[in-house]
Amino acid sequence: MQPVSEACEIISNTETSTDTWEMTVETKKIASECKPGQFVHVRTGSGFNPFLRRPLSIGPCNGNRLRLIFIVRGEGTRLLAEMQAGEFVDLVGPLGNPYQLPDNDEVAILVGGGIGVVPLLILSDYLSQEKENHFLLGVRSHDLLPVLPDEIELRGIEVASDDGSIGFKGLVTNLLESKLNDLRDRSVRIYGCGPEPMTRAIKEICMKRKVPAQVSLEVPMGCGVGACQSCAVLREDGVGYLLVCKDGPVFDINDVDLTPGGSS
Amino acid sequence: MQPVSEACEIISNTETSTDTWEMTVETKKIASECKPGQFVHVRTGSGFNPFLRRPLSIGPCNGNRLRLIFIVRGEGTRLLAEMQAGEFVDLVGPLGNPYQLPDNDEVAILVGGGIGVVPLLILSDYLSQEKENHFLLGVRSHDLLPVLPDEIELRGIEVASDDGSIGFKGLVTNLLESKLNDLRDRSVRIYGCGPEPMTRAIKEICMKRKVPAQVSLEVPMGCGVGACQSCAVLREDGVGYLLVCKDGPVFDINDVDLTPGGSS
Amino acid sequence: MNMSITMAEMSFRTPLLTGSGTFGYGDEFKSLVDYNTLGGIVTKSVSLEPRAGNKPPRICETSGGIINSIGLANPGVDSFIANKVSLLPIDETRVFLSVVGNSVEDFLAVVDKFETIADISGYELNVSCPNVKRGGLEIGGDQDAVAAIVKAVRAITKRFISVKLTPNQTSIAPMAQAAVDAGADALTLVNTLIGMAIDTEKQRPLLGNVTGGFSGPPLKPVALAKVWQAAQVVDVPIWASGGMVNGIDCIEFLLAGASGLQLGSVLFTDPFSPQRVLNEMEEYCSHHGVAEISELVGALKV
Amino acid sequence: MNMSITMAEMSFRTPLLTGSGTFGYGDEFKSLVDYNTLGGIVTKSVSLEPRAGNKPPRICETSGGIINSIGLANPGVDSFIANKVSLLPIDETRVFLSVVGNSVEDFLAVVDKFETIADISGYELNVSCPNVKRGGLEIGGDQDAVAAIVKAVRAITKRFISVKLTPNQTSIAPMAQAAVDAGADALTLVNTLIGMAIDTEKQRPLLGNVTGGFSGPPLKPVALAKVWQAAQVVDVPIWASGGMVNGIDCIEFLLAGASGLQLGSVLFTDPFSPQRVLNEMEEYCSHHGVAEISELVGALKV
Ligand SMILES: Cc1cc2nc3c(=O)[nH]c(=O)nc-3n(C[C@H](O)[C@H](O)[C@H](O)COP(=O)(O)OP(=O)(O)OC[C@H]3O[C@@H](n4cnc5c(N)ncnc54)[C@H](O)[C@@H]3O)c2cc1C
Ligand SMILES: Cc1cc2nc3c(=O)[nH]c(=O)nc-3n(C[C@H](O)[C@H](O)[C@H](O)COP(=O)(O)OP(=O)(O)OC[C@H]3O[C@@H](n4cnc5c(N)ncnc54)[C@H](O)[C@@H]3O)c2cc1C
Ligand SMILES: Cc1cc2nc3c(=O)[nH]c(=O)nc-3n(C[C@H](O)[C@H](O)[C@H](O)COP(=O)(O)O)c2cc1C
Ligand SMILES: Cc1cc2nc3c(=O)[nH]c(=O)nc-3n(C[C@H](O)[C@H](O)[C@H](O)COP(=O)(O)O)c2cc1C
Ligand code: FES
Ligand code: FES
Repeated sequence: MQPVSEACEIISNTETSTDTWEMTVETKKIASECKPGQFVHVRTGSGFNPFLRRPLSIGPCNGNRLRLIFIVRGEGTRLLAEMQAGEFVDLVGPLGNPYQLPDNDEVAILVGGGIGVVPLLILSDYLSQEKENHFLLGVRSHDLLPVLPDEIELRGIEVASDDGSIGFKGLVTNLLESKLNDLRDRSVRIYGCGPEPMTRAIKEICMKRKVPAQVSLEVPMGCGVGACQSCAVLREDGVGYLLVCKDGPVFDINDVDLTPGGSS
Repeated sequence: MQPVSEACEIISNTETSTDTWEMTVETKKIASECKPGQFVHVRTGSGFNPFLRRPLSIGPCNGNRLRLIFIVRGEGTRLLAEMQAGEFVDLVGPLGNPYQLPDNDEVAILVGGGIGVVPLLILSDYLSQEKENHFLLGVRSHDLLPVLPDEIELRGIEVASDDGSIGFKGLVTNLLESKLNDLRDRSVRIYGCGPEPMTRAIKEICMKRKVPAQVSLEVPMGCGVGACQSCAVLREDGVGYLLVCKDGPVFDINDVDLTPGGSS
Repeated sequence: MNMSITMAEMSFRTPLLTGSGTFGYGDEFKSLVDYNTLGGIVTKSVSLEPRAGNKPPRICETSGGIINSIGLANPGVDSFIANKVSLLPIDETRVFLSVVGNSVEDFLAVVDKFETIADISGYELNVSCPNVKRGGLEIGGDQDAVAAIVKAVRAITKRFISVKLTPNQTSIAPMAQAAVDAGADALTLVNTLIGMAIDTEKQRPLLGNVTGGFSGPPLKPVALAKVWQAAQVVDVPIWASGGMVNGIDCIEFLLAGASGLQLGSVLFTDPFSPQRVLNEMEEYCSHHGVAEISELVGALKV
Repeated sequence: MNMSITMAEMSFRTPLLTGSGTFGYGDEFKSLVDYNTLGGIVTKSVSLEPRAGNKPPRICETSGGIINSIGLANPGVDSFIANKVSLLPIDETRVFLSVVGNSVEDFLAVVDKFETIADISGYELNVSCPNVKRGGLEIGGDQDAVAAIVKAVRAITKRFISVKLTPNQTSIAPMAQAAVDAGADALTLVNTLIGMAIDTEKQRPLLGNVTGGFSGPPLKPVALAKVWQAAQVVDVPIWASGGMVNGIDCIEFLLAGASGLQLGSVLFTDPFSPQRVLNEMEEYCSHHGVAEISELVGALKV
């Protein structure tokens, strides 16, 4: 679907844990026509300060409703958090390329780091009926869960936490390695989204084990539609850049240079 | 008194007629030490957009309380109108030179145009006990009164309106001329504050009749304390400029060039 | 109300254009923008050789505007002709090719390749990009260099030429005069200011390239001054560029002497802005009894 | 935490200074500002002859900042010496006299008259004011003119000289180098951008002088780029000027290479800003384990 610009009514907007907000909006077309891994470009108000939109992954959709989950980092997300049910928020989307679904015989492993879980939530909705899939999530501690504990449970998400306050004590990539060991005899495909160090660790694991993986990347954006060249990420082969908004945000992990300074 | 910077609690802030607001604030020193004709430089919020403070005349004071009356014109006054009782507003003041009170035998005539009435309200408080004074006010129509009808009555203000919807139909300077005729045998002193055309008309009348007058002027300001030279108004003698914030805002009407382009 | 405007014998449906680099090659926004609201578009700058662009991050926010350090990333003229020309919205609106280069020869080569192929309305010569080390900015401050480029391009094309100047110079008037004397049909004023922003937590610049081009609302007063100053000395139409986000901003530029109005960064925030801005301008005109938008050009009372 | 800083063998209680023209001659703000928070003040620019200044209005707001067209209104050096010198807060803080002129002779005459009388710490040579027609801006873009002024003044004073440059130029590095080669002890970067704003209701410029100097937050990214660029080529201390309103802004300028930080327009909005900004800088230092503010100068990681 070609992207559209929609003023969407906010159905609810609540803080689910410190500085993490869930906003449900009513769209005309975006929710029903988007695919897992795509994103929306969100205007933070009707003015021009801050100037740019904020890219946010499309979370779980239900009919015309779409869920955004975001962390308040700076001024733009602060303004988004202040918006109330009944007000309107302006979205441009759906934007970017979705995750490619696994082939018939493949087992999907979803690996989220913190707020990076969002596109994996909608991906898991697509997969759960039909495909064997395992959903891993790394967080710093139990009070920084990006989604409510109920949803973690419902979706059967296996959690790792840095401090052991929830689930496995350690990194989500440790969980990933044991999962890969368990599934040694199966073809697997990894779907990742999270902070750069996590994505880099996944890449190392995938290279070592020759497992295919797609990861979603985050870089600052201007237009969001491939017109301005702001969102460049270095190609793995070094010959130039790819655009996160148009060629991504989901990339084959082997196509992009994830060394620090490559993507940011 | 040297100007101070005070964060003042807002006691009340209400719209008394369309786009005209009265804000009463609790000061530490400004209200008790200011004089009629002085002004405060008001910060419109805690941010920097809009960037500058807004100069507002000091209105009637009661102990430590000070009344501001302002019309919402642009962004700064719009923000002031949004402030609520219990919040704090940042004032620098008292600034500028006050009206000189009349000599013993003089009758004071106060001539206000629209919102220009504000400094005359506090002046009339100073005069009413001791001095014969007449208070004239010009407005466009009865629904654009800068103060509530009760206060008009209480203070015995004689009103002229362009459309005759309240008081005399015509200009306040017509009222002034008949008042001057009535007081033909007395020495009078005029105290004016209002839009430029009114001030110019007063000047003509004063020159013709050789009556002394002081008027308060409005020009855009930067610092408000005489440091930046932003608030220049052309001297009557043409040799340079006077500063409204430091040499004014009250001037002897003969000292300033009021032809358009002189003061603005 | 007549919103059309004529410049150098070319008529434009509206005074609105898109600024180079903010609207790609015209196809990226096609589901979001109504071309009927535009008098034309200016493409992302195209150079002779492909350019990968600068090290990321390439965009950041600061002081109410944005800074970009794209570095003129573009596929180069040959690849552009092979892959992009067919996407240009030539049937929908006027298209102007923005051309950038390090030398007179670069500009000539790109224009030469374009002369015969596509039905574009003209060229905008970008002699003012702050994001490339060679060419770009140094050229932008050098009257002789600018004049040489314009004169050379003028000699090989009859098409409309606008020359896009930098605000990063002491006085715009002599540069404007030089560009017009060399044969420019119009001037585009202005490109971005050189700016920089720092992340004090990381103690690093927010841009990979350290400095970049500052655009958006904070650029407006600077652009307005340059448009007005240039309009005092040259007679050719001026295309304004710099910080416009609404109809009133656009009216300011018309009054100062611009005939064309390039929406740039605002397209990122509000891709619907051409339609909105046009409505806001029409509203202004009806409030002020303006029958033809062209009446406003240079109508400032000073 | 040690907030003092040493420049050209002179020690400053804090890196904070006031920008010329925004703090008068130092007495106007005396009941509002705590001089202990300031390393020094720079006076309103003083010229040889008195200047009445430009036609009002002289200040307006736009795009998050302000534009002024004061036109260097000042009583002239003789009247200044007779009436104002005694008001300078020389016992409270360091005082730098800002000097402006149309020619080398003008600058020399003012400095010469000052050499013997007041216990000031030095001069800031304003070769960059956009609000005067002769001198000022034209000088500001001309390396030879700037060098000649600095060289001449250097020859008649041993006092500290900072040279204040305009951001309205293509490339700051050669100008910075020229000023230092001519004997400047420091550079002040930057003066205002040339800007303009229009009242579309009246279809008139908001300033009597049409254009003016644009300052405040929108100037910050431009000033930051100039400070950083100059710091790459010269070794003298840099005084930053442009859009600082809080401690984090100031830290940005230190990281970019400034040692002195001039608060300007912010004094109008918040005369308490020197105290507040100093607190905010101290907070930053304690969060980042910075023991001496001077550690931050030029510490940007690129
Ligand atoms: C494709 C994509 C999907 C994303 N999905 C989510 C999501 O579902 N939930 C979520 O919380 N965050 C998500 N992010 C990150 C989110 O865009 C940033 O956290 C957000 O833009 C920060 O804005 P701010 O106003 O809080 O921060 P500020 O620091 O004020 O932002 C300043 C500028 O930097 C940009 N920026 C800052 N941090 C980032 C970042 N990490 N990535 C990209 N741009 C950044 C902003 O967009 C803005 O332009 C996504 C990013 C991308 C690119
Ligand atoms: C000494 C003095 C006393 C005043 N007393 C009062 C009063 O008691 N009540 C009242 O309603 N108004 C008064 N004014 C006018 C008041 O300052 C302006 O109406 C107000 O600044 C407009 O701000 P804004 O945000 O509404 O308008 P904007 O148009 O957003 O203002 C933009 C800029 O222009 C300046 N400005 C705009 N109009 C004026 C003006 N008429 N005079 C001076 N500066 C202006 C603003 O201060 C600001 O810097 C007084 C002005 C002066 C100089
Ligand atoms: C991301 C981005 C890329 C740009 N690329 C170009 C370019 O390739 N060529 C050019 O002449 N101008 C380029 N510009 C400058 C714009 O065309 C415009 O002149 C400038 O941004 C000022 O206008 P604005 O404030 O409305 O954006 C670019 C601007 C931005 C923000
Ligand atoms: C009202 C006003 C008057 C100024 N007068 C002078 C001056 O006389 N000499 C000078 O060198 N700079 C002058 N400046 C420039 C400031 O010193 C400062 O360099 C500029 O405003 C940028 O800093 P800011 O954004 O912090 O204000 C003036 C600025 C303003 C706002
Ligand atoms: S954000 Fe504009 S090209 Fe990706
Ligand atoms: S407002 Fe600064 S001198 Fe009057």
